[in-house]
Formats: sequence, structure tokens, C-alpha cells
Amino acid sequence: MPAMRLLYFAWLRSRIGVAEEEVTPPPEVRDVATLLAWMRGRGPAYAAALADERAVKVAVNQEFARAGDPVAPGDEVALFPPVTGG
Amino acid sequence: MPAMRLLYFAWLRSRIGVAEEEVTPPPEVRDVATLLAWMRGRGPAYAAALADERAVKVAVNQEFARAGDPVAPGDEVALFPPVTGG
Amino acid sequence: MTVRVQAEDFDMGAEMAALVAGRHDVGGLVSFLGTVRDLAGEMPVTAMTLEHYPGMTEKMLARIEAEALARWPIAASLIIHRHGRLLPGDNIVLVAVASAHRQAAFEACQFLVDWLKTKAPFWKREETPGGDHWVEAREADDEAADRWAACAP
Amino acid sequence: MTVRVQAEDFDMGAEMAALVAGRHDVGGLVSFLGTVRDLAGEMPVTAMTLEHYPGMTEKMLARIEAEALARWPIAASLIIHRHGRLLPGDNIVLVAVASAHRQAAFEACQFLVDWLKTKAPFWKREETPGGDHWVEAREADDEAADRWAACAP
Repeated sequence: MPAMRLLYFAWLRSRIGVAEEEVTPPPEVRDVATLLAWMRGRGPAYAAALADERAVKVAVNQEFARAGDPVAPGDEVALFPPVTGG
Repeated sequence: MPAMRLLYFAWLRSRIGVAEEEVTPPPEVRDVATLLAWMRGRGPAYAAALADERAVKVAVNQEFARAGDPVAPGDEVALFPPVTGG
Repeated sequence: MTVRVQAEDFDMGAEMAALVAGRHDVGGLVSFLGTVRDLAGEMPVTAMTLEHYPGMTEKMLARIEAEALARWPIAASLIIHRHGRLLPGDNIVLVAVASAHRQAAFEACQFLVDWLKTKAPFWKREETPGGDHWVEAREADDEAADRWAACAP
Repeated sequence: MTVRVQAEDFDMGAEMAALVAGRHDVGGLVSFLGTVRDLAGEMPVTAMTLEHYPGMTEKMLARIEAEALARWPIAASLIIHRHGRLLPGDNIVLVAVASAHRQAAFEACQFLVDWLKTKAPFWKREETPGGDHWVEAREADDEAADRWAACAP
């Protein structure tokens, strides 16, 4: 089963401490909400960075995604704060 | 008494045949309306060029003017079609 | 705050750079470049001559620029309008407005362009394969300018 | 119809000239140039770093440009957005829209700029005398972009 690629931007990257990583979440991770819940359990840096749900935006395969949108092995999932434009 | 300077632009200039001229209208010419009436009597080219009131715009001393606005000796009075911009 | 009415061409890039040179309080620069089209409706146009009323044009352009400055927070502005005979593709007019606020820059620039196209004392003569003619005023343009009268920024 | 996301600076005059080179059906070219301000609110800003999401940015910019093309009669358009560390006065973004109709060019340009400022995946880090910080999203910007959703051209 292919891994899931996670990307972090802006202060989410600084707080988590890496720009990207590959993970293999358990089968109960099926959508954005369950992915975020699982990630919060990965350690205090993740729990702190992902604590405020409104401050965390998600894109799945380079498309903005909401809590109920599906994620699957092989996906590119990006986490970032609200965009602040050019 | 100083003369009045008349300027013509665009097709009004072509129809009247000169770009500018100095005139000394009679004392009853006191506003734009009486000036235009007097000018129509100056010859067939003037009568034809000034026949359609809506097609003739007037500026007195470089300010747009209406029928009732005053004109006086020494004024610069310009006659032109509606502007067609840049 | 500059107004120029001239027969000569202008260099848009150089004008834009000069407008904001050394200014760091400008977040957005909105500009409009008008050029000569080779079609008027369905008619091919081979050249165009812009006549204007020297003296009155500059005076009115300076006044409308002052009105824009009073209505919007503008850091810098520029109006260059050419006159004389122009060919398709030639530059006609450049209007540029710099502001700390992009919405203000867009609105002020469009206000100036709508005004220029409808109120400035310019008359357009087109050369076509069928002959030359003076262009008639367009009602749609008057409406574009008039909407600003009712709409405070 | 061009989208570029790059660290390098661009030459506005050259880009504008290239956009309309050889086109004679374009009556108006509206452009927006965004530059780095030296103030954010009352705070002096000494530099700014723009981070973006490579791949997603280009994809989203191409999509919004296609949406503008579908909504307005556009003859040519260009979006250039820089990323990386920029100093006050530096160019950030250039959006240009050419159309036979000036109203369409103004609206489409403002639509693209509003969208870029609120939806494109860019994040801004400011350097100030008091330290560095990531810029917070602004509600006013979201409103500017959202009004397009309710307003067909």
C-alpha cells in the first residue's frame, strides 16, 4: 500500500518542524477529519500545531478539502494556515 | 470693445470652413442661445453646421456652457460636436 | 499627479517605473493603456486622427485628476493622452493610479478612464477603406461615466 | 493566457508590450502591479518572504484565469507572481487583461487580483524591527473575493 505524502506550509511547517513526510495511517483514517484526529495523537508538536481547527486548511491532491472529504493511501495531503495572498 | 474669439472643432470646423475667427456680435447677443441664433444668420454654411442644436456643444472660456450661460466681448467661445473620447 | 497631452508616443514601462520610483507606501498600481483598434464595429480602420481643444483639454484633465484625488486615497497618478494621427496598435492613452489600497486604485483608474472617454474634449476621425468619417458619440460611454456621479466611493 | 510563478523579477513594460504585440483588436489593457510596502498597518516592514505551494499554485492560477476567460470577453491575459524574499518596493505580482471592451478588462483584472490576494496558496512572512512573523489572513480580503461569487458579469 503506497504511503500518504504530507506537506506543511508557513507556520504549520515551523511548528511541526518538517516541510514534508510520508506516513501510513491506520485504516480508520478515511477522511480529512479522521486524518487530523490521528495526526494530533502523533506527538505534542502535532497536537499543538493542529489544535485550532479553523486555523488549519487542507488540500488533498492540490484541491482544497473539507472535514468530510476522503483521503487515501497515495494521496498528497497539504496542511497550511489560511492563505495571505501576494 | 474687444472682439469675441470663436473656435470650431471636428466636423463643425470642416463645415464652417475655418478653425477660428474673431467676431463682434450685436449687443442683443448675451448668452449661448442668442449667440447661436445670430451665428445661423451669418450665412448658409453656419446655418447648416449649427442646425441641429443637440449636435452642437459649446464651451465659454474653456468651460462647458448651456443655452442660458452668458457670453461677452473678449470671451473665447468654442463650438464642437459631442466629444468622442480617446 | 501628472497630466500630459502630446503627439509623441510614450513608454509604458518607463512611465510606470517613474511613477512609483522611491515610493514604498504603494501597495498597488492599476493602469489602463488604450490602443488603436483596427476595427470599429465591423468596419476595418486603417488610421485614426484625434483632434483636441488645446488648453481646455489640459485644464479639464487636471481638474478630473484633482477630483479623483479628493475621492480616493491616491498616492500617485498619471494621465498621458496623445493627439494627432495614429495607426492600429498605437498607444492612445495611459492612465495610472497608485494607492496603498488596491480597490481604491481600481476605482479611481476606471473613474478617470470613463471620464476621459466621455467628457474630455477629443474628437476622433477614422480612416477606412470606404473613406474618412468623424466618429459619433456613443450612449453606452455616457452611461459608464454617469454612474460615478451617483456613486460615492 | 499565461501564468508564471517565479522567484525572478519581471519587467512590466516588456511584459505589457509582449502581451499585445501584433494584436490590433485590443482597445484596452488593464493591469495591476503589486509591490512590497514598507509599512503593515503602523509597523515598518524591512523585508517579506512569500512562500507558496509549488504545483498547486500554478494549477489554481491557470484555473482562475480560465474562469475569467469564460466570464469576460478577454483577448489576452497574464499573471506573474513572485515568491521568495522581497524588499520594500520590489514587484510581487503583475496581472494584465486585454480586451476590446474596457469595462470587461477592468472587471476581469480586479476579479483575478481579488482572487489572488485571497485564495491563491501564498503565505507571507514579514520582517520587522521587532522580529519576524507570519501574516494573519484578513477578513476584508475575503469579502472582496466573495462578492464576485454573487455577481455575474
